[in-house]
Amino acid sequence: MSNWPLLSLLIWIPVAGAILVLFCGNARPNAARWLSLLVTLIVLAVSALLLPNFDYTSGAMQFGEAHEWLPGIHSSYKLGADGISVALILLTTFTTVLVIAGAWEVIKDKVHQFMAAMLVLEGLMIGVFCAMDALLFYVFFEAMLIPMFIIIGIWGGPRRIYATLKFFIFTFFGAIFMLVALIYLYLKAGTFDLATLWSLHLSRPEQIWLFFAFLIAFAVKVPMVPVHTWLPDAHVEAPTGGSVILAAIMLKVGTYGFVRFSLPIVPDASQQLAWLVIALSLIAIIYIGYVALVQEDMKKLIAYSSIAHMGFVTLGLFVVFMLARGLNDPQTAQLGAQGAMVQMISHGLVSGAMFTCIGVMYDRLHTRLIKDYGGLAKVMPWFAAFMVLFAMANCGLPGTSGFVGEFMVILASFKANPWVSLAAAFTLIIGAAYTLWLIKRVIFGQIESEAVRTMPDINAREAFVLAAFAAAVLIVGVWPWPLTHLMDASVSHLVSQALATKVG
Amino acid sequence: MIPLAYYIVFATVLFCIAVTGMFLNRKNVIVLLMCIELMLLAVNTNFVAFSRFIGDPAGQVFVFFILTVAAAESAIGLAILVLLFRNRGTVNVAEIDSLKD
Amino acid sequence: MIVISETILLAIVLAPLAGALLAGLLRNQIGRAGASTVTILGVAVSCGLSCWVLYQLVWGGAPNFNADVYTWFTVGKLSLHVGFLVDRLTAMMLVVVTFVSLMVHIYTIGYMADDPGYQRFFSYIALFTFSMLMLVMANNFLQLFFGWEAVGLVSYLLIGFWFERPTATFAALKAFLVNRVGDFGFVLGIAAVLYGFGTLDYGSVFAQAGTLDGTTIEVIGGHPWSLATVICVLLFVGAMGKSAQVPLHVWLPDSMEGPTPISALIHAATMVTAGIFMVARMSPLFEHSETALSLVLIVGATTAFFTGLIGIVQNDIKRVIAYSTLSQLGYMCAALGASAYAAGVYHLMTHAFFKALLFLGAGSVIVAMHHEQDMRRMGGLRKYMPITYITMWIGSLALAGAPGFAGFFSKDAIIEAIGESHRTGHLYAYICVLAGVFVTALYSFRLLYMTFHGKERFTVVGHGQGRTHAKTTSDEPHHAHHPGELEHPPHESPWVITVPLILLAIPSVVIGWPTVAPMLYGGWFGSSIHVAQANDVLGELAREFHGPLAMFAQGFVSPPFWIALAGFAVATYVYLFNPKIAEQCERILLPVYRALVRKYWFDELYYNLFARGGVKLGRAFWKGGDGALLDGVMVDGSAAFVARSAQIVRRLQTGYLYSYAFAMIVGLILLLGGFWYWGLH
Amino acid sequence: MHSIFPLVCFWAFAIVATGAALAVITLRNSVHAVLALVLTFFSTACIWLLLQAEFLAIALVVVYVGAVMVLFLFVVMMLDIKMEPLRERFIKYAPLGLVVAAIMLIEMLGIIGVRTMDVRPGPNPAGVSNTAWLGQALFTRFLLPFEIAALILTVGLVAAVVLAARTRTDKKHQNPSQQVRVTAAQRVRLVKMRAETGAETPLPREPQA
Repeated sequence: MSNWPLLSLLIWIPVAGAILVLFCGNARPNAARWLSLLVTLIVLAVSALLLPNFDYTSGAMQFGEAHEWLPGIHSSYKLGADGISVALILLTTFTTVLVIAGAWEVIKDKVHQFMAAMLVLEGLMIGVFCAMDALLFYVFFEAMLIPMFIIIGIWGGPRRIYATLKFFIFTFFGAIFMLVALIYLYLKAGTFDLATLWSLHLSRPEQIWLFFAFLIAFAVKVPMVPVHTWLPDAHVEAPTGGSVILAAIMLKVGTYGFVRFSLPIVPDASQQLAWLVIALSLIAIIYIGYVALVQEDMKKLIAYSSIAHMGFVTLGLFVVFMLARGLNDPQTAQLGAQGAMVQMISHGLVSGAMFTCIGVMYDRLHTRLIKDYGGLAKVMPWFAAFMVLFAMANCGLPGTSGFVGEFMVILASFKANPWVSLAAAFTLIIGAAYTLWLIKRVIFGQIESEAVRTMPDINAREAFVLAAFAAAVLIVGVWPWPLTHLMDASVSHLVSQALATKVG
Repeated sequence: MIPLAYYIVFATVLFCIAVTGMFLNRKNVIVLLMCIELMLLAVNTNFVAFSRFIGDPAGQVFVFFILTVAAAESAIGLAILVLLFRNRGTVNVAEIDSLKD
Repeated sequence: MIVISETILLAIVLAPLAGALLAGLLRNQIGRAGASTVTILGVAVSCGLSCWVLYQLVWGGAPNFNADVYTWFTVGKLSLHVGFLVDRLTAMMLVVVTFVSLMVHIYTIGYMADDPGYQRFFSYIALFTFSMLMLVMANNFLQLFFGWEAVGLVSYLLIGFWFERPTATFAALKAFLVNRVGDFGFVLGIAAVLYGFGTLDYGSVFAQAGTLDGTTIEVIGGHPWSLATVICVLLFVGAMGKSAQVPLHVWLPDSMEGPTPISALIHAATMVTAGIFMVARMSPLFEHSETALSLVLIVGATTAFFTGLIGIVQNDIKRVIAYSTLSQLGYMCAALGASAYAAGVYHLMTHAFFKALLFLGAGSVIVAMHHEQDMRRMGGLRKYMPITYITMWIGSLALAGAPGFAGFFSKDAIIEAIGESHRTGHLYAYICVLAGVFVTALYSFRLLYMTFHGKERFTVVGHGQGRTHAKTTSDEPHHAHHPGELEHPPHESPWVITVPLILLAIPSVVIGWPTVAPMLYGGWFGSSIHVAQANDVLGELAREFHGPLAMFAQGFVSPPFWIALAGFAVATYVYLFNPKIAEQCERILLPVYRALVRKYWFDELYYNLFARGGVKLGRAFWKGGDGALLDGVMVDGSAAFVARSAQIVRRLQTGYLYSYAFAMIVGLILLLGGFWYWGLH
Repeated sequence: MHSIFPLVCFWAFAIVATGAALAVITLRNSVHAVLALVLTFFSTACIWLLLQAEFLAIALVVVYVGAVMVLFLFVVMMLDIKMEPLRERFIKYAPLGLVVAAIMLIEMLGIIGVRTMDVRPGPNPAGVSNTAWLGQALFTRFLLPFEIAALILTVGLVAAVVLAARTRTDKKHQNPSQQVRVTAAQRVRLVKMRAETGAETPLPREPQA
């Protein structure tokens, strides 16, 4: 079993499944639903197989696969996964199952196409997380846009055309810079193989140019301030499933890019410009927190909160440089990086759950405006319980996954600079403010409108989806050890990569 | 033996006549199509001449292909023309500007 | 010798959690009776085991328990655990928490009998018990923070328990956010601990505490600060939030929007004392920072006096007790600041009993008055509810520090300790706490007189007036009635309410006698609390201590007694015999009165500055930053630029075939010209 | 045969071709223009013959003159095109066209014509006819392009048919498979109606939502 090409299976089973689902046609939506659920469950099972075969003591890439792909430009179909990748792949497969289940009756039009797009998207995202060839990474990175573009553009809200265009142009604009950087690296190294690029010697000015190219590409995807404005629009217009995938996984692609490209390939430039990223992250945490406070649309609010939370990921990643090189403290640096990784997983779960909750409300009332709700706790007690739980996770309450990553990053950044830590810890207040104010206005209070009074509580299917999210959020919060254990060696390796100077 | 230059000059003249024809008959699609045929003829003449003088059959093979493609092209072009006339009742290019939007 | 096992400790913690989960998740299956049974059973198990643990520790000679239960996470060489530390301090807290919680659980059966959220309520308070136990049993900062936030969460849920009341949800949000401000400091304090010691385990941190002296940290470039001060001040900010010290006290009075049982349990007896407990627990660190202790002293004394003053002008029975809680918390805090940790914790314990008693008594009154909380519409209740009346008197006497009652021993010790202290600000603190004694007596007896004595300021309307006899639910107070009108005459509460009152009244009277000698002066806490030799004020006092009887006797000649007596006298005169004087005082001291009623304008300030200001700032950021600058100028601006330039270029695109042909020909000519001119190389 | 005869032939055909080409672009009648184009093709084919490209010359006559030009004629005759509006501003653009053409001519001649004055004819392929020479190249070196060309022609053919073919909407015809699959429900629709009552009876209220 350990000889199976698990990673390739993970990528191509969903894609093959998508083709099958398309054959179901528009006339048999139930067949499409069950088939895609089956496919995602198989993929989940296959991804679970990664765990027993994973060597926890090694930070190296495992499950390696390599095939000829484009020999003319020395690019090959090369896959591999370390702890970070495995964690993200598990997040992807887990979330996709819930998205398929969540979209069950919600999507009524062209069900087979929606499901197929979701499955293709799953395969491509897994591909991004295990590509070990820069060009392959780029192909997956860009190809991912297409199904998302379709999902938002076809099943989206009224302003979906504006949103998709903005989404597409932003991300595409960023990706072009990455392509330029990759071509430069190819000319320099003669290959797109990531492992070779990691050990490539680059002068400081070269590194700085490359750093900015990568920064633009990944900052758009994360998204970091000031290139974040596409996210709220995309979220607002996207269907629930699209939002969940977008927030839970696609944003992680950006930070994963930092992990795989910026830190190991241009460590010296990253060291030199870490202050820039840290400053942008802190702006994201505070400024976006205030922006989130005044949103009137629930999805926008959660979208902004996503940006703020992703700020912790970039902060944790780049505070590594202040600690590892500036203070020569790789131990704490590892804490910061690990915090960033945990925050990625946690944010995937929490934001996915929050968007699912909003979807549940939207399906009943067809509005996302906060003012149309109020008093849901009265008519939907179970839903209210879940929503409050996820809200608490969103404001980083200990015992939920949201706390773990933020806590680690705050602890690590205090060592780097107390003021950074202070600014980051401000999220405790502002995060609680915008999340709980939302809860106060939506869940609590008196029922103001007749429409709300007749809202039914969640059905079994929704309960299953939310309970699965809740279980994951609580398990990671109460016992994060399995997660950190999975990534520990890889994070340690990452820190050592960031430590190594390339300027000879 | 006739020098190469003769053929080329002949072809060039033919080509320029075709260009002038495009200007003169800018509204009549049929004449435009015929002008294109003329241009291709000029090009083909060049190919044949060079092939003959260099002694390489590739040029004449190319002419062969051009004839093929040109035949296909004029067939489709005329089909479009017929369709256009049927739908619009005119072949006046001045009235066909939906590409603008 | 019996060793305390991990299993027992886990049982203490998990029994209430199991009860909470059963009552919460299976609420429809097990029903109302089932919910209260399982939670009470859980807490009772927990309480019994806690008593056993205390017994083993104190009399059974069992050693302290300190071990990790499981590893929370490991990063490189740093690993954080979840584990228990049980020494005498913890054991005392365990007993107090579980006992009060048990009483409150039983009381709730009566108080919430008609509430539709019955199961939910039991689930919450059992969950609270679990969180509080996690907090006090923690053996590291991580778990402490977990418990810290978890009790905050349950407090939030319980304050907003009647979520349909706008005031309740507002108060819940306010409580959570103000607590979050404290947690903000607390989490930074934890980060500073990690920075200083490289570990979050109590044992290792306290063992290394000696290294703090002379260690500095440059927070602002060029100004080295003592690391101990930074750590302690940051941690104390957390305590200020949780224990409602000025200026983070604003949430506690509002938290009275919650049902009364939780006011007793959370906002009087246990959760709000978590800050006090934490500082006492951290005494090995605080002892290294004079600055931080001075801050604690001054903040505590300020809270003790000034919030007590507000209590005098309140008319809501629960709010009076809430301000009294604030004031008492100030006493505890001031004791900590004077390095008299044992006194602070001792007062914590006695206060837990008599304050829970007072709140539950007030709840009993409120139930009897059909959820009327305004004391101006009470009076003369003593003949209707004698048990409540007597127990309330006991509680008030204990609160006011009448010699012999529980509060006397602890409060006198605090005042004397502060008087004995030489820390910066001790004089101010001493004056504050002494004046506080007067204030305490004044508002305590005012409450008693206005509620139980004097004329009845309500009328009994009775049935026959055509009003439908709606089933009373705590959920919807009787708005249908005119204020001060009752359907039935008030009557004594059922046994589930009075029994806890009686059970709490007993320790309020007697708990001081056996405990004062060992706990205050006997070094009972052992290694749990560390006091530097130079700061040991309680040690000084111990030399003058000759047993509780002597202290009792001496109590009659000490200044606090006379001050309290003065307060009693004034209250008796003004509120019992001559209520007009109170109104005259209000007129004469109008500015002061207004400041007190307005609570020194803290709420207005915070609301305008932080809440409204935050929303305004957010809106400015959103519209100005994201909307205008980023989307307007950068995103849509660049799009508009492209569109405008495209407008110009598109004139070339006529859509006519010949235009394109012409363009091609022109291009061809240019190309040819280029070839001709530059050659074909 | 170093005679003057080929040169005379060249000049003759070149002049005829050029004249016919000029006629193509100037004649008002489309049918005449097409006929002039045919003449141009004929003359050019003769010039190709002078270049000893017999196969292509014949192919040009057969394929172009025989097929494509006939197609043109068909179309021109089939479509009743009024030429008058299409000829407007004929004169207006003539100068521009002439100027452009002249510039182009000068440029082209400048680039190619002058340089090739002294190019000598290459060696004739010995003992192989032009057709065999061409065929050999076509079926060996250029086999794949040849096949592709065949494909292109087929696609062109199909495309032309698809484009020009007209689906008649006014034609009525039966679909047997649909007729067989018909069900009873599709044949008769039972409609429930309220019995007619007197005019005074008010309409029943819609149930309040």
